[in-house]
Amino acid sequence: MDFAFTPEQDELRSQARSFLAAHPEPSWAELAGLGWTGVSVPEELGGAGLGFLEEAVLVEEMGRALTHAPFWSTVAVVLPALPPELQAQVAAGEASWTLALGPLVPDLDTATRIAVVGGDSIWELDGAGREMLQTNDATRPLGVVTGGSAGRRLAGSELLPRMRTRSRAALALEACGVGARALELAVAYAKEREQFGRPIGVYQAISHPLATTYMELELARSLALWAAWCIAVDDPQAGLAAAAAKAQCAEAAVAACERSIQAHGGIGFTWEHVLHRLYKRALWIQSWDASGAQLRSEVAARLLDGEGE
Amino acid sequence: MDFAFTPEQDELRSQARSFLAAHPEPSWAELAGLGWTGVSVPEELGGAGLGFLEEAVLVEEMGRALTHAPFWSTVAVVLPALPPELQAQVAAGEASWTLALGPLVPDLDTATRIAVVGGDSIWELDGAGREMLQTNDATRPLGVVTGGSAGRRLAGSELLPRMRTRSRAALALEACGVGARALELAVAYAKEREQFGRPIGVYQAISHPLATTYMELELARSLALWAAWCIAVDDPQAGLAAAAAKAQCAEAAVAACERSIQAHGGIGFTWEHVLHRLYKRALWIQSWDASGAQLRSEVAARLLDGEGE
Amino acid sequence: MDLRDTPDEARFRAELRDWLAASLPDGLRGHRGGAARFEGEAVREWSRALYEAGYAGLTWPKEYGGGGCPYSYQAIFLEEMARAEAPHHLGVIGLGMAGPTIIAHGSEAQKARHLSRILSADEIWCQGFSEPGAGSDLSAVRTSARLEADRFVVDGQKVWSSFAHIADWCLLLTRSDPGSERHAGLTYLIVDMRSPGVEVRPLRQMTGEAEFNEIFFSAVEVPVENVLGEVGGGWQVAMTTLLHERGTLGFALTAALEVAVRKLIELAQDRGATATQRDAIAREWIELQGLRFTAYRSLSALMKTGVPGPEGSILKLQWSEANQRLGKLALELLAQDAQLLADNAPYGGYWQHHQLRSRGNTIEAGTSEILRNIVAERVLGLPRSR
Amino acid sequence: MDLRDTPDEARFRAELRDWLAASLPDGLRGHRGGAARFEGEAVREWSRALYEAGYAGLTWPKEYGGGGCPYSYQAIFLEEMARAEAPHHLGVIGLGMAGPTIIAHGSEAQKARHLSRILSADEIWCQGFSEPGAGSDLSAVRTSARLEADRFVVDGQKVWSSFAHIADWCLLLTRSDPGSERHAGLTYLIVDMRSPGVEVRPLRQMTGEAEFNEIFFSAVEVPVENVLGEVGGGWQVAMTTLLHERGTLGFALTAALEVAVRKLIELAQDRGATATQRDAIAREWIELQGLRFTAYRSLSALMKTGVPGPEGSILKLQWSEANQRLGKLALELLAQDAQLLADNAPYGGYWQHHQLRSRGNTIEAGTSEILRNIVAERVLGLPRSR
Repeated sequence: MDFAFTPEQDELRSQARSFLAAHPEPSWAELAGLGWTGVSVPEELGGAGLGFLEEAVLVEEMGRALTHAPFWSTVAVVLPALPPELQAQVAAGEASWTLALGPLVPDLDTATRIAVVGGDSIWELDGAGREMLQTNDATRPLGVVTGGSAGRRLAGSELLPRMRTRSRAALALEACGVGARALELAVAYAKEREQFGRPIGVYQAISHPLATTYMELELARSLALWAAWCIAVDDPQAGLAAAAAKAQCAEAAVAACERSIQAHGGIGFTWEHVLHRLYKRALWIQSWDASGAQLRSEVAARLLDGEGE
Repeated sequence: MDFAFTPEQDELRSQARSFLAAHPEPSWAELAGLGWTGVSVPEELGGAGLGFLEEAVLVEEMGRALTHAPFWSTVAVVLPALPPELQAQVAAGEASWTLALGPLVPDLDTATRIAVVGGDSIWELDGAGREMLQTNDATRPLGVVTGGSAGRRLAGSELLPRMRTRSRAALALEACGVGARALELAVAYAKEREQFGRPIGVYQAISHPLATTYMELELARSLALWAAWCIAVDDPQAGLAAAAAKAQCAEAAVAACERSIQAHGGIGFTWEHVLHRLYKRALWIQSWDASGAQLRSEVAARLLDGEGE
Repeated sequence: MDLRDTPDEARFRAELRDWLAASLPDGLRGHRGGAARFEGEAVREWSRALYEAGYAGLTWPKEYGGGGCPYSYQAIFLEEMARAEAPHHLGVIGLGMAGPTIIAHGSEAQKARHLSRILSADEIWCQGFSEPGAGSDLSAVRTSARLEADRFVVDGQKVWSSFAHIADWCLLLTRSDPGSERHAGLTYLIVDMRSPGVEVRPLRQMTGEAEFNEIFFSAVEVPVENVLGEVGGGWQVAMTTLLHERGTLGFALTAALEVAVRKLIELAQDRGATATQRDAIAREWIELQGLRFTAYRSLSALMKTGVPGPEGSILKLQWSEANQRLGKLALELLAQDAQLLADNAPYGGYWQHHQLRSRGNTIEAGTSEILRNIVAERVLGLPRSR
Repeated sequence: MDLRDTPDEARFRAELRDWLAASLPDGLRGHRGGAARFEGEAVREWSRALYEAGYAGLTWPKEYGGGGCPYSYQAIFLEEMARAEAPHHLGVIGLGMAGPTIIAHGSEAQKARHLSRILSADEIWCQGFSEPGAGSDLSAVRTSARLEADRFVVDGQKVWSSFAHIADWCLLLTRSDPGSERHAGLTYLIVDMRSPGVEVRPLRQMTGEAEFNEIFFSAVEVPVENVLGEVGGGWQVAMTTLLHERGTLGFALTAALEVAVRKLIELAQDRGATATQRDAIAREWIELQGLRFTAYRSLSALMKTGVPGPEGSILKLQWSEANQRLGKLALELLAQDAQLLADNAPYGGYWQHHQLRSRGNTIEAGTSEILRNIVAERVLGLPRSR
């Protein structure tokens, strides 16, 4: 029983945190240069041959930094569906991907290539037009694709549940990063801002909701790390864990941002402050794929009706 | 637009409050002597010829006092189904009633007569055995009836929805009384009890939940009074209002008791303190007839599907 | 107790409803609020129309051009305006705060100069209360007013001032005694927003709109006759202003919430709702009725005793949280479409705007933390919190 | 990171599971907790059986008769005990608090006298911390210990002491310096509960049971060799006790919650659940997994660094609220049957007892208010609240 990151994983996290703080919109080549796009790609394909726990570290940090790049859609979602030579292109920084599953497609502004599902397969979509939409979270915009035709067959569609599990776990981890940063901002502000002659953090009306936020985020993070570990070792509970984690982490991150905005007062409600961008990412994560209620309904079906076991 | 009690109604309330504080288990004859059992019975039948607003005042006060008497079951539930001469008996304190709708029957220890539903009518149940059960709220025990046969026909069963509406509104009002008393106890304790050298009411961890409780109870009470007024003037919204009020008031009263127990610390958790009895009554009200969720599902059907309009 | 309109009230309501149906331009109907409520000549014309029909200052005394009506008329007015989704009179601050404060504390000259122009929307007002260092703590005001001969010279900064960018006048709380602390030494000034040294900068919110402003004062000269109330007595006068803000506010809030709940029900009917969403919608409808009838109870106390009932103190706080829950519920119903803005968004982006804007509701006009303190201390009588 | 048992841990778990299946008497299985856990010779025999099988004091050093195992073994032990619904060793206070405090601060004579008897359940302990005037504020202790020659004379009253009515010894916090205040001048005493002048009165709770007691001390004589730690250093020693209480507490709580969630799922399967109830059940199951894996994270930190991770500080608080929600959810599923007690009640009244008992969870062993202060101050580093 060991639920702690290795020193190498901790080192990767601290490298990621400092790089991303300085580069909110890194180029794909830069991310490849750091070895991140190929972190789980086998060494013989130019990757680092590591696994989902290292990807987990990176997506959590990208959530915290609100990184604007197609990392989640490429690495967490599409990568397992790619044949070896296309995985090598990702590791080399020559290609990034997004998956067009419904009418709204994420990361369409930055991903170089598009995967689609048709029949029993996942295909590359060739020659499609792209139209970006005005959406709430500017750091992960949505668009629509028009036209195009199925190109190369990438994989069988039996991979989709695994891709969905990875996607959900990664979004849960991103949400942990978002929430943790919102909480840190609130704590720092509560120590510094004075009202009625004292820092506002002395008032339990401020400090207790922040304590609650800490507790919710830690609980949520435990779920996200559980899901990440299940994926890393191919544990049969991975799908359930990822659904549980996505439900809980998204809601915890939304609540963390809301409490942080409240603790900041008016300043937290302004466009200039980073909080609204964190909040919009948290809302994005919550609304993507399945809401907390939908995920809980999947979980309830397993618990009460024995479905999916 | 006038949403205030009359001076006479206020006077009735203050009379009720002082009498009930001194008499937690009043005899039916005592209640009749005060004119309460016949408050809405026509004057020619020996009653006061008043209406549901006066009954509302009394049941709210009985909730606050945890009065152990079949007032709710007789006056709020069964009374409208009684023929004139039986109403006169209630006003005179010669009879009290309960309605056996399901296996568990309330007030079976104190009500002298039992009404049942059969076919298209409401009947008096004659010659039934009564067995009291060990239940959570000692001030409103439940029992089961055994045997017996339909005696006198009291009314047609088309009266049942009206009886249910009155029952729900009265329980909502009782819940307001219960919740208000739990809050008062917590406020008094928070002013007096010291920890860390100060009365605990100075700590927002104590004072803010009590402020929230006040707000929830006031909102709930507005709903209960709305329902009471609708019943008093036979407004078509009475059923909807009573469902809404029962849902909200029961939950507000349960929460008020829980926050009051928490504010009291260990002492609020003891058998000797009155709080657990208030709490058990609040839980009784919440579980009787329909839960908050069931009532909200009725409300949603009206709002979204246009049912029951 | 009778929750129905009196015959007079019913007549007033019916006339108002007819008038709104006939007079409200289509372009202004279904107004979503936010920054749009300040802008365009149409809103100013609409304000003038309200004035000419006698609907501005309904509860102001007749001698000052008001309607001299009981508070219930104002409640009916707010309900019907909201139901018609009509924009408010542009002079919200003037009608609700500046006017009543001038009526209570102003000189005859001030009354003559301002009151009728407030009603007719010829004067738009803003208020200068909050400062960057004094948000919830109004008594920490540092904007200074230095008396020089027949004028005060004002320096400082105010923040969170709505309407300031279009205002003619500002109701400004200043510290006139530099050695004073907290509630003492404050003076309330009427400041011409066109005075040299006044600069207004819009504050963009998370919605992307700018509804509030910062106001910078550098050596702004204000004639002494523009003192409202007594020099050094600004705190007491400011309390009048805030009391008036909270008087019938509950009705305006509840009426607006009613519209939003109606739209939420339509949304759920259009898109379908799960059982848990239906439960949440019913909960919000019930909460709305609770707020509405609590506002009625508070109003009944106000009309009988001249003082709003303690129930009124809870309306803003409960409303703000209800409004926030409503917005989140709507986004949940919209699912991934909740991400869309502007033209692509369902219902023209009404809910996306509503949800983000609602996060300000628990901060503006008294944070929920401060309002809970007030309920705990003034209503429940608990000792002052630390 | 590897959430699976190591081969050694897996072996330990398998052996324990087999032993429990073979050794736990049927009458003790499915124990619902509450006052029943103190009573009857069967629980004492069961405690002795745990001791004889080597499961008492798993993490205590071998030199004192413990198992010398890593903390993960204790976690596994708590999980498996809960899964088997086996009652705890009767010496909960001795094993978890008194023993570790004596190991850390006791004299050789104290170690020799008490430690092995705690393990074998020959000595039952209680603690005397809270007082009627000092609930959350332990430093307000007023029970006095006056030194007279070779003994302390103790007068005062303690409250909320579980096991006191069957205890042989009490771990008692006293004020030995009558002029002292707050954390100074406190002394920790080991008191023989059979001393003249000790009186125990059970405190009946809202469940109808008496799990806690008041203890009255009048002129109780305690030999000076029964001082634990230094005279006047009682506060520091008491902090050791509380730290130990919170060490692996999270595992015990989570394991018990797991059993309750399983029963809740069975209840929902038996009686049916609406969509909103299914949502709530899934939420509780997810919350349970969050608590469980948070306990694992905290344990991993403890095993690597010797100090429990900060995550551990949240377990008791989150567990207590989860346990309360669970009880209410079960009563909702039971509908009107929730009113029934004792023989008439479904599942033998398990849920009725659980729900009422759970209201104490946010009060006992540190109120939620105090625990939030601790998280805010010690984990987040916010200034001390007032």
